[in-house]
Amino acid sequence: MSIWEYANPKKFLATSEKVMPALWVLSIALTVGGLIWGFFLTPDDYRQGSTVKIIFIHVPAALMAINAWFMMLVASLIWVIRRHHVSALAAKAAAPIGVVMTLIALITGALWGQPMWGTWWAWDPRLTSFLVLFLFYLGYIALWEAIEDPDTAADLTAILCLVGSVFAVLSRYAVLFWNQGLHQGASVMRAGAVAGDTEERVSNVFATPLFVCMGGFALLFLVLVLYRTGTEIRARRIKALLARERLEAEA
Amino acid sequence: MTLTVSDLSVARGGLPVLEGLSFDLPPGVAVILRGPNGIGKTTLLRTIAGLQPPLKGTVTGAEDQVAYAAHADGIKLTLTVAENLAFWTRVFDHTGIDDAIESFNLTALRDRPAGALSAGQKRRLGLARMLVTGRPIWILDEPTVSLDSDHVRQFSDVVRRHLEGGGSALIATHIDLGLEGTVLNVGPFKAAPPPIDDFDGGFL
Amino acid sequence: MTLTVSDLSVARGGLPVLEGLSFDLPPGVAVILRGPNGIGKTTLLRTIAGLQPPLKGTVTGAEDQVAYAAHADGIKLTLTVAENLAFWTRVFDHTGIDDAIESFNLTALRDRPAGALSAGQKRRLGLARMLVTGRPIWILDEPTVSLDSDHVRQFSDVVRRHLEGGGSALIATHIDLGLEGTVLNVGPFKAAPPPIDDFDGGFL
Amino acid sequence: MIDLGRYAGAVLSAYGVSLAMLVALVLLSLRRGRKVRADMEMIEERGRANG
Amino acid sequence: MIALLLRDLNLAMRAGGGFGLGLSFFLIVTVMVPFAVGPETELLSRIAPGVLWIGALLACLLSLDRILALDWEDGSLDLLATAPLPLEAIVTIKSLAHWITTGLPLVLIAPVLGVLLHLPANAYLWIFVSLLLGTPALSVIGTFGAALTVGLKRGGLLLSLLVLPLYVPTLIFGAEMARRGASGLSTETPMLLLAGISAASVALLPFVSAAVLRINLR
Amino acid sequence: MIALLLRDLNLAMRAGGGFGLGLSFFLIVTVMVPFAVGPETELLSRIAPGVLWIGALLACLLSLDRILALDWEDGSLDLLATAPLPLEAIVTIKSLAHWITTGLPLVLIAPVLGVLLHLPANAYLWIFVSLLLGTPALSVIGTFGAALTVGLKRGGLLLSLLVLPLYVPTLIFGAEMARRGASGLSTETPMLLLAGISAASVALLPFVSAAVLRINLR
Ligand code: HEM
Ligand SMILES: Nc1ncnc2c1ncn2[C@@H]1O[C@H](COP(=O)(O)OP(=O)(O)OP(=O)(O)O)[C@@H](O)[C@H]1O
Ligand SMILES: Nc1ncnc2c1ncn2[C@@H]1O[C@H](COP(=O)(O)OP(=O)(O)OP(=O)(O)O)[C@@H](O)[C@H]1O
Ligand SMILES: [Mg+2]
Ligand SMILES: [Mg+2]
Repeated sequence: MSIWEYANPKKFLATSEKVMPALWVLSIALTVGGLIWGFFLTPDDYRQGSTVKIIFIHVPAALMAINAWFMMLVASLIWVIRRHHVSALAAKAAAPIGVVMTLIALITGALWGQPMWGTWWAWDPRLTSFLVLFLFYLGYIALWEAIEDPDTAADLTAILCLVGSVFAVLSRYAVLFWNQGLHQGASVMRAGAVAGDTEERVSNVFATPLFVCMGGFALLFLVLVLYRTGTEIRARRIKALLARERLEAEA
Repeated sequence: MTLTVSDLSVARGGLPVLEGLSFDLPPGVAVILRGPNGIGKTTLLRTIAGLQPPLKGTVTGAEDQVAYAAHADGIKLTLTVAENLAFWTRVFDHTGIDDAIESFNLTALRDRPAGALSAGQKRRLGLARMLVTGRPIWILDEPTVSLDSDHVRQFSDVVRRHLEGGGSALIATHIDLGLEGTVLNVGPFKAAPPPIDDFDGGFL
Repeated sequence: MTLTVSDLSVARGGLPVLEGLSFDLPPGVAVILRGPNGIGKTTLLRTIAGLQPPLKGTVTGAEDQVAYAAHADGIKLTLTVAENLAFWTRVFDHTGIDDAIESFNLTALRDRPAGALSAGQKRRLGLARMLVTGRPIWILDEPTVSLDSDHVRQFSDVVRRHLEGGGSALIATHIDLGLEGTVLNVGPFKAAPPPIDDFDGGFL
Repeated sequence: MIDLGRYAGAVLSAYGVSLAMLVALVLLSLRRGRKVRADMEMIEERGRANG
Repeated sequence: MIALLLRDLNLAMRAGGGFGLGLSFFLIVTVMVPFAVGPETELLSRIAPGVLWIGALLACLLSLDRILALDWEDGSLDLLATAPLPLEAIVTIKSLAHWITTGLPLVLIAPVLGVLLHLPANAYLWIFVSLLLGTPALSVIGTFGAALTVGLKRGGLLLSLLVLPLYVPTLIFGAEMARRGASGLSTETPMLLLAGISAASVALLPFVSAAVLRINLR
Repeated sequence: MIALLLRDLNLAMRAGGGFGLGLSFFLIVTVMVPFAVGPETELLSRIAPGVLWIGALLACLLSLDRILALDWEDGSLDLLATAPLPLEAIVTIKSLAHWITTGLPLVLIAPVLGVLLHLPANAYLWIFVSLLLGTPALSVIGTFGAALTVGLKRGGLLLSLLVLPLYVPTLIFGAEMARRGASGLSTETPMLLLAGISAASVALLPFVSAAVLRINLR
């Protein structure tokens, strides 16, 4: 029995229906638990004060923002190569989650940066790459929305995702190059430095709740993708059923 | 050179519209497609012209042999009649536009920008394009829209000449062209809706 | 309510195309315009609809009385059939689209986006618009393009009903609609080229 | 209640905004999911009834 | 008239999000500027008000050809011209729809994008006010340009060319107002002038646009 | 293939000047910048290379929807697809025509516009070279975007949204190269990277664009 059986929409719905209740409970428990742990039960950082608590949202969100795109990339590849509809719809379902994660990372980062660096925003390579990622998400979603025919939309967005990934990686290098470029120094706030600084401390008190949060976010992403993919499958079937009714009415 | 369509099913907007079509189009023959609005004639012609993949079945003998004329004419409004035709001549590596211009009575309009033509004149320009492709199989989707009756007759003559020269034509139309040819009514080939419980089929 | 055209000359692209046209269109009557491609039917209809000024002569009784249907349909492809009609209903302060939808056999397509219609279905939607304007004088430019023969008949019935209700219609067409009405062949009114020495006229 | 010091505003708004967005995402997903599921079942029923 | 407004808004939503797209373009232009001129905070914060104004202006500009050209192409405009609505009303409604789908979202998002460009703290209010006063003028002037170019195939670029010079006074006063506000100077004069331009354009230009459209239709 | 190229160039000339318009847009954007950010020489000369790059990029962007949409709308694309030309060739020719009518004139005029922005004297050469290397990538990437959105009514704004993020690496390396040149630093690395991006895009993207077009046509 091959894994591709789950690419059958009906089988996918049946299976995901079975695992989702447990996943919902687990993901919400982990996320809420991790956040409570991080928010109430960890000490303040000696330099960053209470702002260090933001890490429990910021880092998992940032991770998932990247992973969501990666998942979309894989799903797009599967669609292009094996043409399983579920795969294309899963990519579609994941994109809005990715956007929300990206936005959370950006907003929490900005709120963090204000007390730490004295500015909401710096054109640091990492932050900049994230902004570019956000733009890619927007384009991807807009393209899905704009095309009527579902298979055409799946094909085109998949290709956009593949080409976009190449350019996203290129942008990452370009941005690194750009801001190490000639006018360094105006901004002392390099996320790398601050992050590196916290990383040492991450190893003790903060590490465990952070990992719990990461697990929670990852599971939350998973269950949301499963659920939303189910929705997309049904929406797609509605379209087909309505079209079928049309055929019948005309016959 | 015979175009063979066997057991063809075609889909539009993700839904099958016609299924189980089979016919031959040998040289010298015109097949006239008939059927009510919305039955799927345009879809069928696009599939045979290779613009969209068939749902099932095969089309053989079409590759690099067909010239297709759609509802839209592909005319550049800022180019003159002669320039429009000359472009397609070169794309298809053919020679000479004079025959095409005369056949469709465009001589007086030769140097007029296509944007300054009336609806019927534009259509004639679109049809003249078929002659400069040099392709043997013509696929025409409602070619006589906007043509007055004299020009419909003239068009039929051109098609007849094309058939005599060993060409063939597949024409979807709602009016009587006065052409002797096989009439294929596509009405009976309307696709049946897939069974409701067929999740996969209903998905497609 | 009678539309009166007297000694009308119309121009296209700065050149007179038809001149000296006079006719009446009283309620209950259909006038069928005939004439070869490019003679100036579209130009004439646009002038009567008030979209372009006449070169000479007058059109009376048209103001706020005419509904015009051109070669292009003015259909929004992303709106459904019902939404398209509902919009025009509201623009013309009329009520109800159901009659229009039924008359043109669009009931099954009611909630379909207009972009997913075939050529003939779109044209039917364009014609259904005439019914929701509530205007007495219909000006139709080749209304039956792309319609199959059943729907041409259906269209004629709708026009006939409109005439019986006291409306009138001016229709340019190349085919036989099966409508009883005055046929006006515009061929003889073709504008003579202005004399070459008439600098003022030739400048116009 | 724990003392967040002078950074209370930043921390609380970070948590607030993030949680609000997550909850909104989940609720919107659920709402659309329910609606689509109900629609599908209704249409399937209708289809079976008609043939 | 309400019907026309609702239809236009409806169409803007469906056609792949007329709302979102002007906005995203604004966002993208703002993001591109640091890539082009370099990431120095001090430099960026000096040019920020100007960049936001130019970005808003270009986002408006890019969506101008939706105003009339679509209705022209599918023949709706001919049909609307024979409908019982005066052409002046049609043109006004079209400008309004453009402002609602493009101008208004830009005004609302501009302060957020200011963060990316290190806009000085006291400039946020002024950017908001100046755009709020200026964008109606952009929409109305743009409608005039759209009316001028409506018959031309792919008039988009020509449209930009015609409209950009007309945008100059609005841009000058708007950006000047924002810059003065940013440096704590008095903004009264540019604000009055900007408001004047907007009010006058909104009051007068629709008549001109309707006349132009009438000429283009025939 | 030559026929197609000639036709496209011919059309660009006739349709109200495809040549002139990209150029004028570039000119106008450049002229607007001083209005928006204020007239200080020192500031302008600092941002000049960046402004020229952004202007060129936006001028390219605005003309992208001419590449394929016109041929789609009037049905030419369907007919070309059944012609003996492979779609890859068609797409390549279209990119080339876009570059000749838009990219090339921009490259040639950019140094002249530099004067308006007080571009530092040693930057002229670098602006020229960086645009010459970068604009082909802009055209090819733009064609990809145009192919993606070709079926959509008035896809212009969506097109910008899709294409602008893809332009990021080109913009960064191009502008960086020009800025380094302006301040007398070594331009070797960004130049190589820019050339690499251009070469790779020109070599590979036409295949992707042709595939996309094939999907859109069906
Ligand atoms: C808007 C702005 C920001 C964005 C988009 C952003 C993005 C990211 C991303 C993507 C990561 C995860 C990368 C990885 O794990 O490899 C991350 C991690 C992190 N960020 Fe941010 N960040 C932002 C602002 C900030 C600020 C202001 C601070 C703190 C002062 C900060 C501190 C951290 C820390 C401590 C980590 C985890 C350590 C690490 O993984 O290197 N970030 N951020
Ligand atoms: N984009 C689309 N999406 C979904 N369905 C469509 C689309 N375009 C057409 N259809 C439907 O597909 C069917 C076949 O359309 P097609 O254009 O092939 O008909 P046709 O036989 O050419 O009709 P006509 O004589 O009116 O031109 C029609 O029922 C039509 O409503
Ligand atoms: N934009 C234009 N500029 C100049 N001349 C034009 C223009 N459009 C049409 N013409 C010419 O004006 C004349 C009248 O055109 P019109 O469209 O009115 O003809 P028609 O009778 O409607 O023809 P058809 O039956 O083909 O629709 C034609 O000879 C045509 O070539
Ligand atoms: Mg058809
Ligand atoms: Mg006509």
